[in-house]
Amino acid sequence: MSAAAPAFLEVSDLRIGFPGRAGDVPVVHGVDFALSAGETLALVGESGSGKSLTALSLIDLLPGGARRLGGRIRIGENQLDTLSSNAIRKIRGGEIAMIFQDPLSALNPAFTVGRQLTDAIRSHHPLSRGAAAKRAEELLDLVGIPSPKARLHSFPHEMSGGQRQRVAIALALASGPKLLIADEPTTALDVTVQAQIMALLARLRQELGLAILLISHNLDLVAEICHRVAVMYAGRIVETNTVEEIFRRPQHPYTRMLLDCIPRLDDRPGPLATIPGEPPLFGKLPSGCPFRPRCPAAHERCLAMPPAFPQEAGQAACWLAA
Amino acid sequence: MLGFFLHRLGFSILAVLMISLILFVLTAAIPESPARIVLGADAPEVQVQQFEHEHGLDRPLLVRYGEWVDRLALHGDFGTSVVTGLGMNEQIAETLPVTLELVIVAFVFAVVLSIALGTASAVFENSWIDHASRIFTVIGVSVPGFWTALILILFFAIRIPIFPPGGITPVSEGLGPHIMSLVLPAFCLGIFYTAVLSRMTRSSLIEVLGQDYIRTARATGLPRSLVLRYALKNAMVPVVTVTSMSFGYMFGWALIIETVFNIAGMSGSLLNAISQRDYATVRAVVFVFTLIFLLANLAADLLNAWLNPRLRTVQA
Amino acid sequence: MNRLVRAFGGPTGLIGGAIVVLVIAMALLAPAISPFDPDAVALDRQLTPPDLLHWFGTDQSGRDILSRVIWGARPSLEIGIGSVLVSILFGLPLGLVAGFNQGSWVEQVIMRTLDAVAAIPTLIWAIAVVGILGVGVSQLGPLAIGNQTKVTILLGLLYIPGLARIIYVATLVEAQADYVAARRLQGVPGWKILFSDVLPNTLSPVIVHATLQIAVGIILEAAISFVGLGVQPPAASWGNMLAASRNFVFSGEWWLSVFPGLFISITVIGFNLMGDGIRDVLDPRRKLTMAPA
Amino acid sequence: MNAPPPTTPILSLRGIGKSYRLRGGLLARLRGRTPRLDALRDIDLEIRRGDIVGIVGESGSGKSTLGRIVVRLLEPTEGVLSFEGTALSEGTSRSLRAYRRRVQMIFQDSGSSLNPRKRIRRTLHEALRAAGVPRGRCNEEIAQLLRRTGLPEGILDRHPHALSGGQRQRVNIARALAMQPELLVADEPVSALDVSLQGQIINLLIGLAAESGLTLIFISHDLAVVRRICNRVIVMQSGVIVESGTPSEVMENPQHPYTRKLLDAVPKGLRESA
Repeated sequence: MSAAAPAFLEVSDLRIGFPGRAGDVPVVHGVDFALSAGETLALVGESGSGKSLTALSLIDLLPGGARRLGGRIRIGENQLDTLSSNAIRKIRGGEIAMIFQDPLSALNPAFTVGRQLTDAIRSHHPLSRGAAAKRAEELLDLVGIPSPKARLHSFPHEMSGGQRQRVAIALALASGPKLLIADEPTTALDVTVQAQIMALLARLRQELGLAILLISHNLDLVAEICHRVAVMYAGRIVETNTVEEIFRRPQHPYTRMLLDCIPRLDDRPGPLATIPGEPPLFGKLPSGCPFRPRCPAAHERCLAMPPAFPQEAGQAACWLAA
Repeated sequence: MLGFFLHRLGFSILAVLMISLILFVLTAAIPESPARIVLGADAPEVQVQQFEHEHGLDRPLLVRYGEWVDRLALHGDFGTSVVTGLGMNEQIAETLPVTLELVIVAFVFAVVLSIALGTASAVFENSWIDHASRIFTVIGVSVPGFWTALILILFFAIRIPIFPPGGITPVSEGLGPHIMSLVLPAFCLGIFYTAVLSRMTRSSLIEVLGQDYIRTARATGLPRSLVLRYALKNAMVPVVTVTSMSFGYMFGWALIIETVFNIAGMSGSLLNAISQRDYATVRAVVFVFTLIFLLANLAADLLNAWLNPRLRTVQA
Repeated sequence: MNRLVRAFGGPTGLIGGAIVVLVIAMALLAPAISPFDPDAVALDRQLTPPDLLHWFGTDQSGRDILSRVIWGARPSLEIGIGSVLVSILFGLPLGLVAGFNQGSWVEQVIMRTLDAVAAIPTLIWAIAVVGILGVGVSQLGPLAIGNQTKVTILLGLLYIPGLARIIYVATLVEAQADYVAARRLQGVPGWKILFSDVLPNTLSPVIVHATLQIAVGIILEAAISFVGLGVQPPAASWGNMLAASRNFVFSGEWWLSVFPGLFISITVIGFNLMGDGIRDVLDPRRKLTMAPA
Repeated sequence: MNAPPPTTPILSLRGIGKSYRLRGGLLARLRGRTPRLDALRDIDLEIRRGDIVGIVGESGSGKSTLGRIVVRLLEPTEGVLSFEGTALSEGTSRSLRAYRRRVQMIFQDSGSSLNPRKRIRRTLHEALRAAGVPRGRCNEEIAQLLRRTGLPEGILDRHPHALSGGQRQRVNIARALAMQPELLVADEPVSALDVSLQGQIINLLIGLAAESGLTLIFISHDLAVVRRICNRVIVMQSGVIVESGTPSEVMENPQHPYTRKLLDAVPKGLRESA
């Protein structure tokens, strides 16, 4: 479905690094992906895979020190790398919005929910306070918060974790974005709340035609609402495909092992499947294929040279993949 | 909110009682009897006892404390000094406004300047303005204000007589001269707290600017000025506490500054009382200052409850 | 050299440390390095401006200002450092005990009392109490307490709430850490955990606070001496030298006030820079600038 | 639960409850209303030697509180806890310490589970000394702990922050093993770790339990993990046990609506059932 519509977001050869003693230490090594309206793409990987940095670079909010070393980001008509910071601010929240892992720390403790929403709305639309408050109420209703009018006067600490994440989503929707980036939006939440938030995201995508970029470490979770999955390892996308194909025919050994790692309710008792070793440390990649030290099928070629990045669906950054 | 206020108020009242008791014991029990001070060291014992009886000084300490508190709380009356025979209320009414004006001018100067400086320093972290303001703050917290005062008098009142070298020109002689006479003392009093508070504002704001909710505010595309407003309201919480304490502490330093500039404020009352061994007046002056200090802290608690809504529900 | 710079949290911290070392050395070596007897009156050389013989000039009694400044470092440092030691002596155990017994009545009693004492404005009380006790030697049982000791103890006592609260907060955090629970599960008695695990982890803020408090103490000493209630003449202290110089500001004898004040300022800058530097080294939170999300 | 066990259970809880008195404001106290919070209510539980018991629940279910009561880091406000048939009253601090050595706890890797200022060698050494191992034998014992937990020698002279999350959890386990406990409580031991490492730590734990006959209480929010490694499951909600049984009983035929809700909420992925 993504092939037909022109992509709304196009990222090519994105590279991100931290400044080090001897020049920049790259941590994201050339990432490509595209995303169309109404589509959900999941970036899946472990900590240190660069998935969150990739997401943050899209809204130009890389954390302290990190910076884009190269690559192009196109959002709608705009080439992000050529814009001034003021223009980027308009795109932030305007075209793209983002929600984060911990909904408590993501909301300002000193202002009411209503104030935060109306400020966000009025930053993008010339509305009166009253009209903005009306719109804020609609947004809270849209994200499924009961008695939204009363809730406008609540402070974040007076709400439950799930409600806070709903408020954060409402805040992200305040300006009517076309792309929503969700960075581990349910990791800090209980499993029953997690299911509700995922359902909400799926509904919003459908109702508003949002494009959603979902960052997660859990393949089972993203499978519920995503169309396509890009698996990241050590700063690279090692495999991209539709979610069905990823589950049915994983190409990269990492993807396969990652799927096996996740315990399922219908598993038989016994030890858990694991991936031996640990992910490479920040800035310290092994030679050849970065997954080589943990890969049970590695051979000489994997040691000599890193495999090429996958160019299209069904390919994998692996010498062994078909 | 009301519960929070009552809770803090209750604590303040307890603190006042406790501190005033310490103060009373210090001023009434430790030094020699006022009778000896008034009558002289070699006055006959009978005379001393007579004097003590007349002034109720021979009763138990707690009774006298209770009486003092009672008169103060119910009538706002500090009583009359046994040593000088002067009413302490009149003395305070005469000198407190002078000190109060000086402190308030210096305080407003310090608060306004420090918030501006600290904010600029935090927003433009590691820029030239940040470096300049950090140099200023290290010097500001290190150079004693009363020495600055001596140096400034030397240069801007003696060598180049722009400002009067001492005293506060009364408003009756014109607003201009009055303000001119306030400039040097207020500056010397305020500069230390300008430095303290702008350091505080800077570090608090830098910390807040790194918080997730500021990232959210940026991610939602709020304009820079609004993002800063969001940050400041949170960053002010620790600053307000220190600010209120600074207000209280400033009265202490005002004593020293008043001494340098020969200003007829509370410092005169206190130091005179000390040299005349008039401990009842010492007690009254110190109590007034302590009360101001506590009231400032109480005000800070309330301001913080407004800034940080979580405080209103989390009590104690 | 690089390691030295890092140990002081950067070049400014190192400068601070160097100033502190120099000032302390100056105070210790006063008998050896001061050019004149600080108390020697020379009526023929009253109020001479700085010259080759008297680098900092002389005062109204003809005493050498440079020598008095060198000797005057002693009471300033003694009071500044001594008062902080007094506050640690009492504040450290109070803060530790209160923080380690969170939720108990012990915590409540200690912290509420300290909160009340914290509502005492330091300088006014210091002045008033010294004023009441008198600047002479006080007899406390068999102990004769000189005025300098009095001021030191008094300032130390007034610092206790601030210091104890810092230790209390640090202890609270540490006492709730899982590694403390693990030590409990090993059957280690509470007092031993307090000393071997909790205390070392609370010392960083104490060291920072103590260094900065010394700086404050030196200024407070000067202020108390300035109103005549601190170090008593003829003994030299930076504060009472400034007090004596006050009368000569108006007649233009600038050297009387400039040099003692300059030494106070430089010393205090030294302690402040050193304290800031130590904080940068010891407080790891300030270093979390490069954490990949 | 059904027939009485043939031997005395290693641990039994009878009517255990834990409530906190919330410190209300001055007004609340004057009105005589001191709000109370029940963290746990009426917990009855018997654990047999060699069991691997999973306790599952969401935040606020009281599962961590229960874990801390079992190792007596927290005292229950109600009920009796018996270890090998002997009721533990609020005994002397010495008997409490003796008990604690027989039960150990593995904490979540929260950054505070190891003393940040102590090198790993010292942490393990102190644990062994507390267990009564003579000084001369400590090095030998440390080497063995490393072997059992799959840690390289090289980490001994490092501080915790220089270790990976997986290594820190192994040190956590080694520290507990040093006490040679009979009962081990693992409180969310892998929730801070990456998926690919979680299995390593869990497998290590159940391997050690099998090897030395440890009884293991495994506190987790992950039902699928519990299903695989435990032989008993306890489901908790708001401080109460709502369901317990074997994993297949509970997962395949949940009786309590909350258990069903929990099971439904677990993401299923797209993999065909095995």
